[in-house]
Amino acid sequence: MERVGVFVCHCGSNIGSVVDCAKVAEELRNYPNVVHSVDYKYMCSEPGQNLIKEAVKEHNLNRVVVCSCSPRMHENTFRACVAQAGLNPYMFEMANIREHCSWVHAGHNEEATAKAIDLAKMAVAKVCKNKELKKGHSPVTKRALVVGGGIAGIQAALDIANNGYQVDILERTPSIGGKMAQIDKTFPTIDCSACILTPRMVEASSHPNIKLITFAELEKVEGYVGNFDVTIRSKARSVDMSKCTGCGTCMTKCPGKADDEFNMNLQKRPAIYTPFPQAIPNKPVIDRESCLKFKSRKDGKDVCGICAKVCPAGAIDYEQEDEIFVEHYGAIVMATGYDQFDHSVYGEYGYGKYPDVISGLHFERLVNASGPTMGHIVRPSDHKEPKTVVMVKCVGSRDPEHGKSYCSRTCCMYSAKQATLIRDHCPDTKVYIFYMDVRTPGKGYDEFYNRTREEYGVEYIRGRVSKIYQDGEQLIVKGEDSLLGRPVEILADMVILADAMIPQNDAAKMAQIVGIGYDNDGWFTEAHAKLGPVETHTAGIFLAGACQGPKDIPDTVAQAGAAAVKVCGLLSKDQLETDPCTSEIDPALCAGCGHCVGVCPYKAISLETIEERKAGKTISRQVAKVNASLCQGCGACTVTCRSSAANLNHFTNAQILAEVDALCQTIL
Amino acid sequence: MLEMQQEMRKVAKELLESGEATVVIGWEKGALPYQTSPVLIRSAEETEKLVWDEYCQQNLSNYLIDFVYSDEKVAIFAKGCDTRAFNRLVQDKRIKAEQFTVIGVPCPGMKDRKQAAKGVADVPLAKACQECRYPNPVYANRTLGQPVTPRATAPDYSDVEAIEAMSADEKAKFWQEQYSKCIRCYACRNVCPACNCTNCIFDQSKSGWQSKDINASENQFYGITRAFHVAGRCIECGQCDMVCPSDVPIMLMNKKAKKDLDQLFGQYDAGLETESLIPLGRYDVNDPEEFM
Amino acid sequence: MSNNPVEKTENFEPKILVFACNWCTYAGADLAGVSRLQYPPNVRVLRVPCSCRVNPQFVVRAFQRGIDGVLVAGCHPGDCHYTTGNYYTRRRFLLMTRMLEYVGIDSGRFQTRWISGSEGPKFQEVVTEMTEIIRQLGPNQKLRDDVTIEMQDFEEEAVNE
Amino acid sequence: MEYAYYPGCSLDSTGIEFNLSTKAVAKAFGIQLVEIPDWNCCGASAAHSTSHWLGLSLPARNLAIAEAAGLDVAIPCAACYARSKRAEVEVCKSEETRAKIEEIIGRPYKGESKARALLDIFHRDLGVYTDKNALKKPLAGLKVVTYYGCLMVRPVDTGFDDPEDPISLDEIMTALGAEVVPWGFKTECCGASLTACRPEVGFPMTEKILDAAKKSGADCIVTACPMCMANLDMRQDQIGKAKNVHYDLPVYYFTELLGVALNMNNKELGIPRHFVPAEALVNKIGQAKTTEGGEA
Repeated sequence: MERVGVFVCHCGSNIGSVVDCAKVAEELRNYPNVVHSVDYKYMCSEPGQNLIKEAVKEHNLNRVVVCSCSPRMHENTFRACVAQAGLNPYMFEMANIREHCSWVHAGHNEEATAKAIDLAKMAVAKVCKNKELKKGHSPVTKRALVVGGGIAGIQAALDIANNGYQVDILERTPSIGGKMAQIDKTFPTIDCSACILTPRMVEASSHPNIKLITFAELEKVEGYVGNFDVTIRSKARSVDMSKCTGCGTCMTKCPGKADDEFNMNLQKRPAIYTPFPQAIPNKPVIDRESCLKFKSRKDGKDVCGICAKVCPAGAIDYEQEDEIFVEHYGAIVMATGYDQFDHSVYGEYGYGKYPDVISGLHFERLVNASGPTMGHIVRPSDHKEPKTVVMVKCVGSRDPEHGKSYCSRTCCMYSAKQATLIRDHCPDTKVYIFYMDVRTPGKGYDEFYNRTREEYGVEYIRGRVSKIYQDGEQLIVKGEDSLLGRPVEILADMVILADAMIPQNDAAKMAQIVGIGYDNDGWFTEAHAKLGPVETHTAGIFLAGACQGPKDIPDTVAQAGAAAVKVCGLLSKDQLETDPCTSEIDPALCAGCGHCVGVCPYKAISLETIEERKAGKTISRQVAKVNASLCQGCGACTVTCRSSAANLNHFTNAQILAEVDALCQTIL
Repeated sequence: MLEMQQEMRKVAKELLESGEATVVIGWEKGALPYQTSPVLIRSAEETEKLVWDEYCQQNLSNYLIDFVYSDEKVAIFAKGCDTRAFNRLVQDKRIKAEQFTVIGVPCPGMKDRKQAAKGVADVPLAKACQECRYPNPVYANRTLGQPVTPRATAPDYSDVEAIEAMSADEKAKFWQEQYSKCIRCYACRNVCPACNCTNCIFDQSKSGWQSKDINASENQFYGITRAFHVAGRCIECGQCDMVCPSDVPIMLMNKKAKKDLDQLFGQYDAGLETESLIPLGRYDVNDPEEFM
Repeated sequence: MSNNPVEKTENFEPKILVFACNWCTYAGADLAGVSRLQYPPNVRVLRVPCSCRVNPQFVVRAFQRGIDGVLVAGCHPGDCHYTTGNYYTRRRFLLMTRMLEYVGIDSGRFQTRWISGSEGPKFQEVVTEMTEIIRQLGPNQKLRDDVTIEMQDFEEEAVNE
Repeated sequence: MEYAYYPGCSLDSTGIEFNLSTKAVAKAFGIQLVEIPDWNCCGASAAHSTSHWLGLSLPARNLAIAEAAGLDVAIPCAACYARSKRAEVEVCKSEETRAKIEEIIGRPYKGESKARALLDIFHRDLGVYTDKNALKKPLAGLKVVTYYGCLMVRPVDTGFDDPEDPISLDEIMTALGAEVVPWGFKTECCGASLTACRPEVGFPMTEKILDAAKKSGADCIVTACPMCMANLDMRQDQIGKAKNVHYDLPVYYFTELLGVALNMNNKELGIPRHFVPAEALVNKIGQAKTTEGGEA
């Protein structure tokens, strides 16, 4: 028998000045199943809560409704109170008669009171259908996975490992290092990127708690916070890692040629290669697309094989195949980084067809001492030193028409850095920078920008470039100086476009694999823009670095550290509490059609086989089953289920129907 | 048709004699000329009962559900719509395709037995058959005869559009009138290959979804709910219309759902295959946006 | 009964049910409250975890029981707390809105809208506008279990209780 | 194929060659051009800078007359096209605009009659490049730079080709057998009327285009705009003399070269009327290389 107690809060005058609380209490007193109904000044105060506890005892209440503020405010307060009174905390409902009533209907006291009564009745109708629910527990696998081996991933892994937890770094290319390894110098200190990165790479590779899984892809993520089962595809390297000594003989002898991605295709690399000399692991892979042997095999032949012949360790293994394995983790850090915008969508910049119009990352390789030009700044077309360089900022950034609406945050600084590098390397070269705004919020950033202009004599022109076209060997850059209000035309030898930072092209797919959100641009969505910047909406999955949005190295490293702390906090627990407001499927009603499996965003539903007696026989059939640890309680399955076998605890069909009916009863 | 009937009998006989099947599901002649009913044939002699005439409209695939836990080897004759129903049941995991032998029969279209019962002289094809775009089996282990030309190439929504053109009040009156006739016998549900739940919510008396009251409002709750449940899953066989004793135009609801789903999310003809997700079981981030 | 207990009256005030998702629209309605944004007292909010929890059958049920309008509101697509819930909501109610209009529910009585947790003003605007639309339409007569719409040739057969 | 024809003011005056050649080739290709009766000024340059509504209503009236006849409008002049297309786009965009314009012009215009650039019609509707057999005299050996000017393909919502790197004229020229020389000035501004009212601003603009064309190594410039033609052709001598350069760059309307490829009479096409002598270059075509070009 339901015995409901109703407690109407005045919230001082917040509710009481508009809603006639005494009348609400009185009306509810006569409502079915209500055995006790009172109003009080402040229900959330200690005396208010005591009122509930005493009433539960005195009136033998088994359900409680509090009409006060938003449940988003005080639901937990009153649940705790009800629990202290000896009831299950879920035998409680709240009617929001403040935010949804008194505050928004000032001066309409009569209507607001009628509405408060409706809301209270709905809460009573619902609470009568409430069931006792208990929080569950799930164990924690004390090991983390970091997806992506750039600076974000390396830093997060080191921080987790240094706290004593096992962590794996999953990297899709043959080496860790990421974009930072491609960069020449870092702003604003102009220290060598590789010099500060490589020690961290070495530390990660030699750390006893860190395992590197390179040249591997994330295939599937199943499970839930504390218990992820991750399927990994380790791509065939065609080199036996246990035998290879990394001597590099194979690379020098290989006759195959391919575009060198690490050097932005500015030169060729062999088909058996490490991406760069300091690669970790420093053992090569065969790029089967450009390997003569593998290419010839497609035509039914089998040629070359030089690398195997020259390898002193016998490490070359042409027959190696992709390996798929499943690992278990308690937490996952996504650190998949960014990609560079392709400026070839811009007609005014020549649709990418002029060889001397290059991107910022191209320039990093051009100016790098270990790059294709040995650090000599030359034009890609004729390898001559440029005498005039024009840089264009916001290429693809802040341009919803052709690119992205957001600011890529790093371009102002890296353009300034590149300008100073040009002036350092080629003191006679003139550098112009076209900009929309100069954004330099960061420690030492604005000072750096000022030095770029004042000490390095880089000329900043505020305005957009309207056209770049080839004029003989040179490029004509036309634009507007919007401060002087006149057109500008510069005869340049080379143009560097500060291309925007964009998500990896498969970011959306990756987000779907791990089950996290992504925004319209493809950046992974954090749980809260301010208060949950490294968390995602999926418990146990965290974000580090530019996969969440454009970021420079200092911010990336800071965020990686933050993500690592969250991971350590999670891994330090032996058990996790789970919310009981999850979906449940009644196997007796379930027909096993499996449509709910597809709509569940958490992969919490699976089909399992049960045995049943039917017509004198034991038969086995499939029914859907919810893993309560995975289910987050959205309810998508409940609507998909035609036979109502799926129901959501605390928001059951019966509860919602009771609320609807209670509301409508007062019509007429 | 007689030729096909001979062929069907021959095939059934072979299957039973070879032991490839222990039961064959087909059609037999009923008491009246326009009555043809489903039949289970278990012996070679009985195969003479099998008929193939212009009243074989009943969709046989639903009978397979009864054999899921049986040891019998079942073969079934299937028109285009029966095979779509078969796929429907496979997709809903109610049956496993490999358990059954499906013998496809291209269908020239079946006559409207309700018209025939009224004594109409020149009995037209059933409405669903007139509008049929898939008269040939879309799945079969073997198919008899030659494929026929579909009687329609695109769905005919003129009847739906006629309703859509009405005012809100006219629509409400029309449907209230129609559903006031409904006696909630659930024949439409029972015959429907898409209504294949083991426990229908309308049989769950304690579910709270619906009272036992029979009135226009409750009947419409049933009608709308059923249309929503089969939306994107209906294989357009028109059996519901054919079995309704009160002549409620049930397909008119189902066709509306299909028209809108196709228009909103791209054309999807249910039961052509078993791999894709149903329209309401998937989404596209670029779906039409009307709710901003 | 075959007479109509509900007639259009001068001072008709509709009752509108709002299904609000916990994470966005409910928070948006809370924000409207905190900001003291005034709107007509005709709406009643029913909290659900996600708009995808709203079974279209709930909507039909509300109309059966005599509600004058129903609003289903949730996070903007892409912002769903559960990542994908509102994409299903969108599909379901794109269809259901059309189905309801097809059976005679006046256009505007049933609506779906995206209202985020920061859109207190939008909540105010949407419910105010909806209340106004439904005031104009008058009391809902369609699908109701206590009303039979008058019909010319049909009085005899009306089966109502 | 039938279109309403809107010649605009320049095709009866400075751009008479465009008019002659357009009519000649249209006839040859079986395109019927029906001149809009009682057409009025499109309002280019002046109207829209003084009154928004005048700027839209003037061309809308022409379109409205064509709409009554159920025809789309073929417009050779780039400026006339840009103004007319603007009117059409605005009318289609807003019911309010449409109502107001209809009130001003005193006749209905629903935006159904479309403003079409003649270049677009020849490129898209006719598909000349597919019918090689129609060419009696392919332009083999002729090196051209294509010059669209600033108005034909801009802004994006009225343009019919890529606003930065248009290709329609290139494709027509390639189809005629000419060699299209790449350059960066396809859509640069020629200075338009500034050459007349502010020569110190306008002349350098035309000069740059001529310099670039000369530098590219092309024999001639092909255009589709009478304003551009006027500047590039009429001012060429003056600009050259000022710096002691003899450009010798004939400028052709694409319709003239179409006519040449069809082996029409120069006079019929208006080619002798150019300021920069233009006959010699086209007369050379086909003399030495006919066979080669014919096979291509």
